[in-house]
Amino acid sequence: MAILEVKNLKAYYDEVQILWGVNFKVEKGSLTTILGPNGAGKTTTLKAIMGLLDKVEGEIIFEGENIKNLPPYKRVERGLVLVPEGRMIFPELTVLENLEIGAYTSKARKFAKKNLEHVFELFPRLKERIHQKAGTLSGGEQQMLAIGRGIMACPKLLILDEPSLGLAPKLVLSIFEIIKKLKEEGITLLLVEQNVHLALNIADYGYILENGKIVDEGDAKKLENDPKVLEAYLGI
Amino acid sequence: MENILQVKNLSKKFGGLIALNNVSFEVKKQEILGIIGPNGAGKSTLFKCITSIYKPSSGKVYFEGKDITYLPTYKKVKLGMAITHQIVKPLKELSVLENVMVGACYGKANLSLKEAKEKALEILDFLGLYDKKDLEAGKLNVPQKKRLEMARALAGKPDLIFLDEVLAGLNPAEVSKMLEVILKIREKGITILMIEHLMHAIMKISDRIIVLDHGQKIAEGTPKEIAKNEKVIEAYLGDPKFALKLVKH
Amino acid sequence: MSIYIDTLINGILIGLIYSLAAMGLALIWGVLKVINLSHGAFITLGMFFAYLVFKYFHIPPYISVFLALIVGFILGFISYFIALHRIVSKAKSFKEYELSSLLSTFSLSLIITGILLFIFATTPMAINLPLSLFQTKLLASIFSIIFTVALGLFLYKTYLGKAIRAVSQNIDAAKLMGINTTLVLAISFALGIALAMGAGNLIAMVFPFSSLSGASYELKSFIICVIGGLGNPIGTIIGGILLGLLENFFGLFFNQGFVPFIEFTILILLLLFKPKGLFGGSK
Amino acid sequence: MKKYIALSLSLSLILTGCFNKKEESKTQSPQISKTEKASSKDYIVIGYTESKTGKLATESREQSQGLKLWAEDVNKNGGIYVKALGKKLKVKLISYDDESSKDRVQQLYTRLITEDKADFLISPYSSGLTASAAVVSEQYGKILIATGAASDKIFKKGYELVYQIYTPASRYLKDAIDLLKEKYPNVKKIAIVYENSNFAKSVANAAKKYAKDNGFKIVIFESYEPGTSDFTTLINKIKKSGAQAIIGGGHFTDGEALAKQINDSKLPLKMVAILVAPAIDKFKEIGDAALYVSGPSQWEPKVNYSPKTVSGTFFGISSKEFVKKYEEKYHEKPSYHAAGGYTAGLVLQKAIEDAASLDTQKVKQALDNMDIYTLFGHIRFEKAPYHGRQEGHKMVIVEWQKNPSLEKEIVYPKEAATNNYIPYDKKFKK
Amino acid sequence: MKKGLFSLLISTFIILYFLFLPIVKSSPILREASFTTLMYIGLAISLNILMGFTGYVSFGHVVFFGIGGYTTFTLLYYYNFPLILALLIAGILSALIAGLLGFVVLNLRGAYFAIATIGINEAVKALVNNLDFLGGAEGLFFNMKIYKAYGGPQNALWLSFYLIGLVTLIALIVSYFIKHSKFGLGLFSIREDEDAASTLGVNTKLFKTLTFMLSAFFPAIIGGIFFFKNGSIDPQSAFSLTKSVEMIFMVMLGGLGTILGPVLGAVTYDKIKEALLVSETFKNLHLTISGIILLLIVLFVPEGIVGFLRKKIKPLKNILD
Repeated sequence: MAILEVKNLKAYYDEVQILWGVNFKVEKGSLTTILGPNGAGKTTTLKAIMGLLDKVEGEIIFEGENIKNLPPYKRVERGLVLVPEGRMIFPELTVLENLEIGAYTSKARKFAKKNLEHVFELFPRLKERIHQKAGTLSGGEQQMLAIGRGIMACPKLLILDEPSLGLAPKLVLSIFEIIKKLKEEGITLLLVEQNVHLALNIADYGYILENGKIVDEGDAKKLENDPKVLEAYLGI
Repeated sequence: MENILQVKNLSKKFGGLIALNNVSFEVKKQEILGIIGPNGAGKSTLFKCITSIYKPSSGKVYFEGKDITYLPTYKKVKLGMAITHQIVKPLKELSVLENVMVGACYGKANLSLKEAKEKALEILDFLGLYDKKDLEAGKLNVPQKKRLEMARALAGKPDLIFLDEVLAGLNPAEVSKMLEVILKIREKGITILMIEHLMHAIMKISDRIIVLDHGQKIAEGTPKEIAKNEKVIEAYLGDPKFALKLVKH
Repeated sequence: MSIYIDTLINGILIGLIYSLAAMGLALIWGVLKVINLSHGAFITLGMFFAYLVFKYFHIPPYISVFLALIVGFILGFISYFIALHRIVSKAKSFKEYELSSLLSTFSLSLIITGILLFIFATTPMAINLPLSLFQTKLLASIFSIIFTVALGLFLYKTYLGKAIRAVSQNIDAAKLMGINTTLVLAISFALGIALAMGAGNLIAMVFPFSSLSGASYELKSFIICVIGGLGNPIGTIIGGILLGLLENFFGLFFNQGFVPFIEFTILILLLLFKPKGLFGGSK
Repeated sequence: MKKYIALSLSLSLILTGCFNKKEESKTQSPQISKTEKASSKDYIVIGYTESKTGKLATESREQSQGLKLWAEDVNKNGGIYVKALGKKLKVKLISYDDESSKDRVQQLYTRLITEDKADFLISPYSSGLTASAAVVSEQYGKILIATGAASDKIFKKGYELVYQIYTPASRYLKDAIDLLKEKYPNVKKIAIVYENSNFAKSVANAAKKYAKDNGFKIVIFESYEPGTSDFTTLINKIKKSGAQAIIGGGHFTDGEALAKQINDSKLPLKMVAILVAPAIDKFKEIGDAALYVSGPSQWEPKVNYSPKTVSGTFFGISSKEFVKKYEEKYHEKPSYHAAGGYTAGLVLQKAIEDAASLDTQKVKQALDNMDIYTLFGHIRFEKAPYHGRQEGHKMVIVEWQKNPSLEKEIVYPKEAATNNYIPYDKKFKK
Repeated sequence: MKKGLFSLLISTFIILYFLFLPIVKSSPILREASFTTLMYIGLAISLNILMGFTGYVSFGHVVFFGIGGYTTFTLLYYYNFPLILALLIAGILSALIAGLLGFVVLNLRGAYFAIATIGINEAVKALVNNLDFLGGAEGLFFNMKIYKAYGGPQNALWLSFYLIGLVTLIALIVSYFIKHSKFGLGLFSIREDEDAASTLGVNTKLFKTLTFMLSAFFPAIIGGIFFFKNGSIDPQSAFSLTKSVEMIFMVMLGGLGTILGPVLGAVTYDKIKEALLVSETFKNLHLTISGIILLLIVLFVPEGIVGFLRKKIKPLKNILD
């Protein structure tokens, strides 16, 4: 069963159209990935799903209900959670406060304590820096915090936007290990990545987005060997 | 061939973070030099330090043999540098024509308003934006905005032009069109320094490529040399071995 | 010697009263990035509120302050949706947002001041309690500390408070955390106005006032915000005390007439060299 | 470019020309219309501006209320008898809001003169606004009765037609110093603290000079900014200086705060004489802090000016009657601003009656020769060098005393006194 | 027609209308009313040069009005300078002060710049308040004798009126030429994006400072004329923050950065205010009503009258400026 289904999604910045009818699904319990070159509209797609754009057309069906007209906070309350590109942590809040804010919705607050333990289990580094201001963390730690904050929200679907962006290869590896772990724990994930090999390696299913349209989709294994992927992503 | 630009041991620190670490390279006249590297590698910072948008922490920049490290940006532009932005910065409420006229008026060309208008129209024609000349710049779409950035930079009759991801967000057809433009610009005797993610494009067009990672230059050479470089594959393309490790884990 | 101690004590007390006045401005500036030019008008409104409640119900200001906070909160909440909500959601750029919000809050101040002038003209008012001036100052200062502590606890210990801080740092990220940012912004503005009215309410018991009294507190509040930064209530307290001490000691040694000149010169210099406050990093 | 400017220039000339033609008949030469009007005149139009908004609103309103009461009184009696016209003319007041700002004062006074055809003018409240208005009234040859304006400087300007009702600032605190010298020959050290505003500064400067000339030592001479509400530092300074008397102040709010804080300091002072605040009734709201605070006043409800109490010609109602009428109409005690407003009207009325005409020059003559007593006291104007400055009117010194409840008594000059002066520090001696 | 010329034409016409109407009718009441209107137009045009062309919003611009007023007044009062010379000196001095201040303050952006300009105004006001040489809080008063040199007060008032008309007209023409010059193009690029402008070769700092100086020049002369005409000056009326905000209001009302905007804005504002002040129903609440009008403009027509007309009436789009 699909937890999220996006149908004919069109989105605009001011009057410029960015998405031209995007269709995709995320199955419950799966890890789905959306790949594509810079400027293909990946982040725009995610913003549209989260309700951060003014002008959006089409259907966004989450757990069987069209949520297109809900304000962002209501979407989060329903369990749709995005770990945004560039991490967007709250630099002046401490690590702990960032995590607490992650559990802002009333439902998440109930599980805050349990989730906090879980986050510290996943990222022991964060526990060491619990009272440090988030702005003083290194890039990798900030990414961990951003993901941790997402987990705090009790997500039914956790969306990760470019989690490896700007990270050293070693850190990229550990971030992907965490993602894999989350998947094994049964969290449904939607991953947007530049790093094709890594993404397809851990994903179940993938979509290729180019110029605001889905140009290809399929099993992750199949896509990895698909010349179309290389063309879209590397332009080879 | 003669150097137009020389960068020596350029470093930039933001607080404790080292964004650029001792980067040195040279650019020859009329060459196309590509700069690649993963996001956050320091490519844009490098551009910004060379053009004085950021003040470098240490190091020197020479333009046509002169030390210009600490000249303010506008003076560098007047000397013959032209800059485009990764995140396009159109002067939103001015018309496309006026945008380009700013470049012509205040670049190296230093034209009068009337001359600038002629020059701007010529360049808009060259870049295929002529029919949009009276539109407010903010209303252009992304590829058009990118071309506007180029047009503004060119209008000042520069000797050296910095292109920061001008191909990003363009579709393959647009990319090849833009590549043609870039080559034509070079034919005019202009040196080009470009940051780019699109591998096939930069491979095709560059004379030489520099690879940055974590603020350091990790490789320099012809496109062919770069494509084979292990370090580059690991840092930039994503190491296939890593992926394998994950699966076996 | 005792003169210096007197001056020190008075400087601190006056400083605390100034920070009381500045708290609301700092909160709104910090969270909404709006320099609330109606701040002074709301302080004045608080003063008249205290006056009327005292006159007709004989409730002294140190009690009616709680009423003033409630009324201020309601007025602030309404004002947000009248004067700011449209700007927050429609502004195309931060620049436009800044300018429009300055003007819209200024028009709020015109509206309020106009009504106050219509009713009370500039008749001087005072609330005369059976307390000495020192006692009323002390009382107001205590409230200043209570407000600071309460505001600090609220901002740092409650979910809503943390949400307010989160919104002030990154509004898009806050939306992604499931925070109803419109509500949080409205609450922040309302809180700021509530604090302004509360401050006015308390100041009215210390000093006489008229329909135009708020303006000078507004200007002092700017200076305090620039000294103390916008980060947290402690900065405001310190900023206020520094200003109070400066005024008092400067006045002791030099001609008092020059105090405002010194204050505004400091404001400009701080803006130029330490725009994030004395204790913030450099620019 | 030049072409366009020339074009628009000529265009606008033509257009203004067109408008002009249509209304030409209205703008006849002034002499003709004057005589025409004179025969058909039903009203004497008196124009003034009131600060309905802005920082002067309260005082200005009181002044205007006094003036309105006068107009009502006059009209009840059928108006002012103008002999030249052989009939009584009613008075018509026209006023606009000047917002307590100079911006529009001249515009509004010009409007009063040229459009509303005011025959005479009353000043706005405050010296600053009066000075602006006077430039206009003077050039149109209109008489301006200045009330609520105590500045001396206005009268240095060489005006011919401006007449001041108030005792000028230079004499404001003179009586207080005289009183001090008379009663306490040992007191030598005076502190003068004043609001850094137009009015208070001129009073303080004059007081400083007068006190020095009378052998006092000014140990503190310092200003504070308008809007100051905390005087602790100043009082500490005074404490240090060993001053035996404080004189100063500015407007009501700061004066009230100053009085309160001097009271808190328990300084052994012989006199605390403050401008404005003690003269206003609200001052008693500060309770015991008001006790034995004194101050100069232009006029007091308690003064007893009536045909019986003065030696010269008395004109108009007695001060007692005025207080009664004012209280009936406005349900508050009249302040000296209100009495000043009423008196401005009276003075004008008297001058018109004496001149037996509405002609400016004749009325001016009458004003120049005027030497009368009114509910406000003595009124006489200087001839030169400060033409029009008030020289007849005397201030009174009031002091808040307890008998048994807090009450304002007149303590100086003797002729007007209702009680004896009590030194300020008596309140601290049990 | 060349872009903007139409607007210049209308603006010139409006100014000349207010200038010539009282002259032709030799009506003092019209002259007084027009004086205020022309003064507001001049102030709005000057502020627009800074605020409209570079995007820097000065909340304390009245400081230059006051500086000009005091300079003129002092030169006439103490040294008997001829008026025109005194006015020119006032303009130049004010521009120089603006140059010095601008050099540092223009590094601040947005609201911080706004606050700093308020600070400057208040600091100068506080300083003048304490300078006995300038009359301190009491201010200075002319003797009527000073007017004698200009043919008595009546003629002096007419002279002030001609001068204000002339200055306003010059300010208009200067602002037009700036807007349509290379310099102006540079300014507009600063307004749109200061960083982008400097990467296109615009010496942003110099341009901003020069503009600040220019926008301080005219208010100083206007201030000089205004206080000459009033015959007295004091810090409260010379450095009134309210007037500062009124200036912003007029520019916003008319249309930021346009040629016609400040003129229309000033006239509209002045006429609305005049009507409110003398209206029986509204005169007591005119402050509140202006507040409501300002709020409605900011919320619903932030582009001002000119912007609104351009948007709603297609044929005007390209000729109105």
